[in-house]
Amino acid sequence: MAKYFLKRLIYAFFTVFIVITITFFLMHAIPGDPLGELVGRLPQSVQESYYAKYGLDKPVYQQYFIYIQNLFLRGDFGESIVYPGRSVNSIIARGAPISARIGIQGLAIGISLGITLGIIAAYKRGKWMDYFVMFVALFSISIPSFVFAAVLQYFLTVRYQIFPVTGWGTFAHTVLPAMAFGLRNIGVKARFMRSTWLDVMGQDYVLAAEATGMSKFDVTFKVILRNALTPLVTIIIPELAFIFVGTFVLETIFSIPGLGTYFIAAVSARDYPMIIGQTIFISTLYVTSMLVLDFVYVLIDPRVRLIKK
Amino acid sequence: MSTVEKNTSKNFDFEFDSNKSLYADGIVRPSLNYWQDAFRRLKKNKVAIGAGIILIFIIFMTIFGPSISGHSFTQMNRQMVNKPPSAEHWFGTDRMGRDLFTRAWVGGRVSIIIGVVGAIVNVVLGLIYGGVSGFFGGRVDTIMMRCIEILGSIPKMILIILISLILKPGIPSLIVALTIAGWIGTARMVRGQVLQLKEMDFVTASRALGASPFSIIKEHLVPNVMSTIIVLTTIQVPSLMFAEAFLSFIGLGVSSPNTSWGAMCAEGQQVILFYPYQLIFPTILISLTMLCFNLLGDGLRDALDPKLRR
Amino acid sequence: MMEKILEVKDLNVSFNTYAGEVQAVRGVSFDLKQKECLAIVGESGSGKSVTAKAIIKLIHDPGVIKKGSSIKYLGEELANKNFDQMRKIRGSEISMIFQDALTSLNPTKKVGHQVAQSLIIHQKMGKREAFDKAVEMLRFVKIPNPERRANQYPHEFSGGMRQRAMIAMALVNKPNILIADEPTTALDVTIQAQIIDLLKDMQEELNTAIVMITHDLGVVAGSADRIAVMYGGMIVEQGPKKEIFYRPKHPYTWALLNSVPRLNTKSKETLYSIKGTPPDLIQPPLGCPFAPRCEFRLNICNEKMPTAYPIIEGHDAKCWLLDERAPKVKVFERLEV
Amino acid sequence: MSKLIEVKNLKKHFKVGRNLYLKAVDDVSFYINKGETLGLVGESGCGKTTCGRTILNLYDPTGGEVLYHGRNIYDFARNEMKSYRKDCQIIFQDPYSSLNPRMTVETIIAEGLRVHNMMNTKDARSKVHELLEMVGLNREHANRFPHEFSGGQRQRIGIARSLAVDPKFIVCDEPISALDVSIQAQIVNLLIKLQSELDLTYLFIAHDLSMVKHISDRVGVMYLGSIVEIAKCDELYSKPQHPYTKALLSAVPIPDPEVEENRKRIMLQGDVPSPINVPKGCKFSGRCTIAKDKCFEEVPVLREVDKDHFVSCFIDQ
Amino acid sequence: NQQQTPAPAPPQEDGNGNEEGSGDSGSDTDPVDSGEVPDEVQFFNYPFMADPRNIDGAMTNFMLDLTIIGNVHQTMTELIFVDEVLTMVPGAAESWEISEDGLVYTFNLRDMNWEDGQALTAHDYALTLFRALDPNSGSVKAGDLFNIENALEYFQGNADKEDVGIRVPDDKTLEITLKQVTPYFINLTYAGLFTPTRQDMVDQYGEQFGIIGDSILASGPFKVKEWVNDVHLILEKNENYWDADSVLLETITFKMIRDVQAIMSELMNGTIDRTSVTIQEWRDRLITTGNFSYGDYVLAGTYFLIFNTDYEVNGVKPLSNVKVRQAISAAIDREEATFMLRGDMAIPATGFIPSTVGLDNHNFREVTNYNPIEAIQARVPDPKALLEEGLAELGISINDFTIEFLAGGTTAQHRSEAEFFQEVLQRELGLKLEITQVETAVRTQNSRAGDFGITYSLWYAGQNDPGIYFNNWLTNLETHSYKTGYDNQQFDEYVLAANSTMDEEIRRHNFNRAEWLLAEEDCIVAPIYHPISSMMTAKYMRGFVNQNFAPTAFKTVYTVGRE
Ligand SMILES: Nc1ncnc2c1ncn2[C@@H]1O[C@H](COP(=O)(O)OP(=O)(O)OP(=O)(O)O)[C@@H](O)[C@H]1O
Ligand SMILES: Nc1ncnc2c1ncn2[C@@H]1O[C@H](COP(=O)(O)OP(=O)(O)OP(=O)(O)O)[C@@H](O)[C@H]1O
Ligand SMILES: [Mg+2]
Ligand SMILES: [Mg+2]
Repeated sequence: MAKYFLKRLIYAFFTVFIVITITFFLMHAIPGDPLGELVGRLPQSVQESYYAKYGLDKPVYQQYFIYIQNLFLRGDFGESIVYPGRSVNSIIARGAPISARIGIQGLAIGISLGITLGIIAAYKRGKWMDYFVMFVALFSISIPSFVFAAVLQYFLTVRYQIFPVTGWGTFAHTVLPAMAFGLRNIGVKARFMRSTWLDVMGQDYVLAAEATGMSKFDVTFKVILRNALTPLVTIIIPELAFIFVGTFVLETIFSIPGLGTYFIAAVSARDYPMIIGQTIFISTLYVTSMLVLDFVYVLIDPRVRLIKK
Repeated sequence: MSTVEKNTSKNFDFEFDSNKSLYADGIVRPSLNYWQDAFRRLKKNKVAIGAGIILIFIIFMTIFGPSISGHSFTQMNRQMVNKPPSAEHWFGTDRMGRDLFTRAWVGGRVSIIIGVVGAIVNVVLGLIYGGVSGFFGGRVDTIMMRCIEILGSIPKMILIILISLILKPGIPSLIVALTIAGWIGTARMVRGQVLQLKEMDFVTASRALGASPFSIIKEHLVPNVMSTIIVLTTIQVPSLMFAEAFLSFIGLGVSSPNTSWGAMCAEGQQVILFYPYQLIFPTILISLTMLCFNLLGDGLRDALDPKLRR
Repeated sequence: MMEKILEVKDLNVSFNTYAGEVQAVRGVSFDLKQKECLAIVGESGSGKSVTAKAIIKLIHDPGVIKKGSSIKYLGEELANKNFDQMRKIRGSEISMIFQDALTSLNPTKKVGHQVAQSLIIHQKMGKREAFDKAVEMLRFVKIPNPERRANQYPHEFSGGMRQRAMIAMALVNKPNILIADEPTTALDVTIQAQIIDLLKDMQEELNTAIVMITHDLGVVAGSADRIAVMYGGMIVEQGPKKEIFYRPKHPYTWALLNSVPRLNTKSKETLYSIKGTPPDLIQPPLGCPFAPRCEFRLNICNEKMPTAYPIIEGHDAKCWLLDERAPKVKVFERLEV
Repeated sequence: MSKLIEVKNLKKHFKVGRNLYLKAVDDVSFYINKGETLGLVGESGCGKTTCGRTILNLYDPTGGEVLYHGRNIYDFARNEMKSYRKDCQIIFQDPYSSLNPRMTVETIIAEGLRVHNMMNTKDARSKVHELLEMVGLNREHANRFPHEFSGGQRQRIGIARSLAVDPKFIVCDEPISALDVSIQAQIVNLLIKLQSELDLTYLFIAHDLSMVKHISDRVGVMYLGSIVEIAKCDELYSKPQHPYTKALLSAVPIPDPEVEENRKRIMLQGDVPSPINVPKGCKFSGRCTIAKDKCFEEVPVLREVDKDHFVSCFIDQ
Repeated sequence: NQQQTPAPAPPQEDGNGNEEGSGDSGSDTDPVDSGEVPDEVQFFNYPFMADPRNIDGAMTNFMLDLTIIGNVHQTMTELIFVDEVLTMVPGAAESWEISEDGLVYTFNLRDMNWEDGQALTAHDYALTLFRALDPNSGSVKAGDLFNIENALEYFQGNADKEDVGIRVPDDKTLEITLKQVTPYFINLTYAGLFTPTRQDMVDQYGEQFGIIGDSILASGPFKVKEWVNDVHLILEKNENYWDADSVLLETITFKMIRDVQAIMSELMNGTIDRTSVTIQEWRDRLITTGNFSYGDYVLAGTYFLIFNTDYEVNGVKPLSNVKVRQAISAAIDREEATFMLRGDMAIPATGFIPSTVGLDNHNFREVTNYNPIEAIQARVPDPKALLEEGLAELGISINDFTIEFLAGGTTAQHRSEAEFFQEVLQRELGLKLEITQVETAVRTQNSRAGDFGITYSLWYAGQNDPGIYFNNWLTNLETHSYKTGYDNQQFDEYVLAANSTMDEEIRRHNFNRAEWLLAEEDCIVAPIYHPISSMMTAKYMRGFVNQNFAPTAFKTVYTVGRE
């Protein structure tokens, strides 16, 4: 087991390494210049000193080696070009928890409501309630998030001043973005849960459990839920990785100081260290989540054995 | 083996049935081919058919809609700036006095093309990649899956943005950008299916008959992953349209003078308070289309589900 | 005469599906006496499993037990009981073993806990105590190493052990009736013999009456007391074991008995075979369900459902051939009509 | 009688982990004469299917050889292999997964004809019709799809498919176990009829011993990848030698109450061990009621105890 | 020798709440009524669209940063409207002198203290300048100072610190020696470069100096209380400010709000108190609430088209012909463009130099009395005919080519602009444009490389001087913001002549000629409109003073009757 995970860990490490390499060169291949806007109108000599400051005067492969060196020897993601003096590490360390907070709250809304609706729909299969829930679910999937967020903002902050428009710090600030984040999730999770639930409900062991005289409550929560959770967990864990990087749309509309805006802004400003730093962050999270998933599988589904006997 | 006594009864009811053909040996179901049968099942699904009809209508409108209104989608009109829907301009006009009805359908063209073509590209790529990986298995599979894993761990948004920047802006490059990340899921799914199908007895039978790998792929594997693929395609269309809308929101969508529903939503979102109709119409169209594609996809999934019915 | 502990009368079960109403069970009636083993045999899809589930009312949407069906357990009408009342009976008075032991065990729960489950429910036992009892029960059904096995998950069991675990689960509360739905079908002959043996022991030691469902006549020959033959959702013939084997009255029973080779039949001799396929239960034939495939079909068979003709006490069959107006038919050397 | 197929020391090991092999077929030898049926019985997982498929070169063997007309098929050149493929066919257990649900019956049956370029489309069609009638279906069924047929009918389609290429030898891999009792007889009758009409040779795999006895000329009993006993049918059933065979025969349920009531069963303890960790010595020793010390140490070899009756057991030695 | 002056380069070019406008009148808030009683609690909330980057006058070029710097530091001088005339008034310098030859500037500092009570000296001001010139700091501001004696040499490592013309004869005197007459130089003194920096703080914080709140030591009316990145930056009153008595505000909160709609919503909700509005619908709606006083200011900026004479398509250079360029410029109805693209939030262009830019204490447009747009439209009554003529000279027909139009960026506004010109040129001239819409980072690169046919741009005046507008079109420049291939000795002479004298008459004449060449005769640019910003201020706010071309200072602000 330990050996298996060690092996996976090494694979994961290589995956991230290759991702870094690909992104690094891909990024330098695209047009655009991180300093263009900043120093474009400055004398040549000033420009040069600026490029030199960020090591951008060297050939790309050299920049790559320097970067890799700093990364592996000191865990240093470098310094942002757009925000001079700020280390990418610190920006991530500050922004990721904020993004994650919105993500977790949104996911919590999405998962709890989605699961509930999905289960209701499954039990009422073929009835109007089922159709209604599924229609709502589909509808929630079909609205672009920026439209929904804008409408939400308009009604709950401008029209009825229930929540602050933007800002960060209190719980009230997180409500709207989490709602907007959760909405789509409700639909996705409800649909997923419904089909999984129906699947499990049709299994013989559910009938067998009932035949032992279990109550409806126990059958629902101890047998069906337990078994329906496995597939759910497998789709949620990778999602958990991505909540740390936030969503650009919501973070822009609600001015949340998370990572999402930084990410898109970094890409469009060609803030190389920021882009790579965040890419590493995201892919590490993703790869880790896959590892965790494997681990969780073993925990929640006894049928899964990592090594055949 | 058996002896039957001469029938002595005068009662007709109790005479042996002279019709010796045993009709139960016949087949109860009418003869329909697989697709006809699937279509028959699909037809019973009112919701899916409804969704299909709406989609056909929308597609029809994206083709002919712009010419119905009598306005060009780029024509500006100083006198008609930001006018709400009227008999002249059914969806109203935008900030430059352009007819939104016309623009909506022109934008629909782009959105739908991106959605449909993107989904097809996704599926074709995924089919080929996943098919090869699954069919050959072993080393090839391991390596190919590793590659996918790496591609999958590069943040999707980075890939999309990078690709849309490397290529010259335009619809084709948008499609490439949007599909670069999307086909991975398809490939994984196809691979899974192929791995499963490969072990099916009819493939073994084909091998026992001496069929070549190529003909096995062509005759057995491809047709059998087809239904999954069709469903997947319909489900991917909306997600691609969504991604395009997002790109439009961050300003990387289609380039002018072309527009798309996503771009129109992004513009409308800016003036939601003042001219809500500028947001409402494209939003309704985009949502309706997504809804219909999803519903159709669900319907197709049910209809095409190759549950080897017993 | 022993007491009847189960009386099923005119049981009708239907499923409302996409394609139409599947009349899976149509007017099934039978009795079960104490300590008796009733075997229900019949073709796949003939309604055996549905009948079994209907006894403890485990028919779920889209299935319904039709009005007018009566299931009397020790004189009590089960058909009118609600879920909670039924719950008290399930697993304690009447237990059931399902067709496929792999899919009938909860994959995410340790076998010991699954066995202990109905003890906790019905005897209000503590978890620990119930688990210990479950281990005992596993030992009783001859699972080697029960202490260790109780802590394993179903997928770690072999097919035979799973089936035994299912039996243990069904028997912990010493039920009066055990319904065993094809308990041996998926198993190898040597394992099958072990299970049949086990069931017989149970019957002896715990005084359990068994309803055994199978399509293997060999299994029936060894273990049943009485046999009910089902076809197309109906019991077409039922009677004591030897009556059914040696004096069958229904052409379907004849066919069934003759289509299997015995170790003593001649090699490569043509076996008796039933042509055609079973009826579609969405639109079951007007008359006898077997008529379309019956070699001795009379004209009336196509139109009218035969009633049960009593042969001797406890043996009856639904076949027009038994009517006095019908021609006499003589089949096979070994069997007389 | 000439030996059509001769299997010599055939081995098929599946790799299931690092240095971990599942010995599905482990040193199996037997032969099948032309025109005869060899039955192969044994518990689930003992390697019957693997054995059949390896003989058809659907699996690459780990060792040993299969002689067809006296020549090792694993040495065949490409074209020879192709004609071997034509001569040797297989019928599957599961009538549902063995037919491609997206193909018409005609395309399914004619697949072999296409693969081997045996005839043009028109001739192929009449051949398909002929085959359909031969297996008891009718020509109208040619344009239908598998899902429109019942299990028994599907099994007939599978048989027609294998017959299309005029095979000499067919591996019948449990062709009846998925079918209803009432349908089984139809298929068995059909197989017997075809054998006599077309002079076919069968390897008939099953675990229903009564059926095997009914159809086979000789029967081999497999246990954990090895053949433990092989003999003429009547001989095996009347005078079984190996304790496993005995137990197996004693466990076969017989649909006759009186016989059943008076039978004495040999009850085997426990289950078949996993083929990954086979017990030392005789593989059956762990469940054998009469095992001696030697059985736990040494591996018995197949030896001829009577004419054409081979047993691998130390008993009576 | 090249002269380049920094443009303020606001990151959001249409000042959505970020910039203070350069208006024509002193204050947009209600006149101070002496009878009013200021509120007990004094605070002010103001939006920013992004996080400040660097609160260090030596380093930054960004409007956001400069606004903060202007409020936490005392600039050398201040520029404010005095009786509706933009006037430089004393800041840190109680007085200053410029030598006869215009080369030596002497500033006499007042007695002031740092936030922590330490005395402020001329060394602190010199340090900022030296830090800007330090080649290792990579400051974008260095170029501004290259006209100082030996500054360039120092920057390049060829001169010692002592040789540079920045000297501190005593603690209260700063003396700057230029190597040539530089008319705009005095304009630098009211901006970031002429703010103080203290050596010990730089030493203590190193790389982090100016980047975290703690490292910022105030010399101005406010000091940094808290800076939470991307959330807000809070200033509070600096009690050690020399003029602390006249400062009423206790706190200023700069809120980071990324979305324009959100800024407007917050203004509506009263969670911010003032912002610049450039969206007409919002302006009108905010006015109707009656809660705001407002003033519309024509900003010191010009939106204009730029033609690339080197642009080649199908082997010809359509824009190399001046008639083609003139036809295009003349074909565009400035009224229509203004209305379509900006509504009331712009005025049609009156020239290339914005209408609010001054030339030595006079309005440039007024003193030159020249409107290149009217001139070109009068000169070209039939643009289509002129276009044909030009094309005929080139030997091509209008259907032979499309011109690449490089849009200003990727926002919806940029999209509309591009679509407008595409439609108008098609309509008026039958000329086809192909729009390239790329991100700003790419766009900047493309325009610098001359990779466009026509592009649309905005320049804001960083200083109250026309000079900087023309530099880009000088021939022998190492770097062009827009590479157009324009090459006219005459133009170079005009611009250089104007830039190297303090004589107003000569400057006026030469600038006028340069503008004439650029916007009419050679028609390299086609000015379209000047943007308007509407300052919306909550009714209870008082005391805003407009400081054109300099970051807004809030030291005179207070509230009356805030609820
Ligand atoms: N949930 C259901 N929905 C619809 N039809 C059903 C359902 N369950 C059973 N049926 C139908 O009821 C009929 C009887 O089924 P049942 O399971 O009782 O057959 P069986 O005799 O147990 O067969 P087998 O030997 O294959 O287990 C079948 O035709 C089946 O299709
Ligand atoms: N492709 C494979 N990879 C790994 N193991 C395999 C493979 N195919 C078969 N096996 C294993 O080989 C052993 C023999 O399998 P085989 O299918 O030949 O048994 P069988 O006798 O046909 O069983 P059954 O009666 O269940 O069909 C089993 O343990 C099986 O799990
Ligand atoms: Mg059943
Ligand atoms: Mg097998």
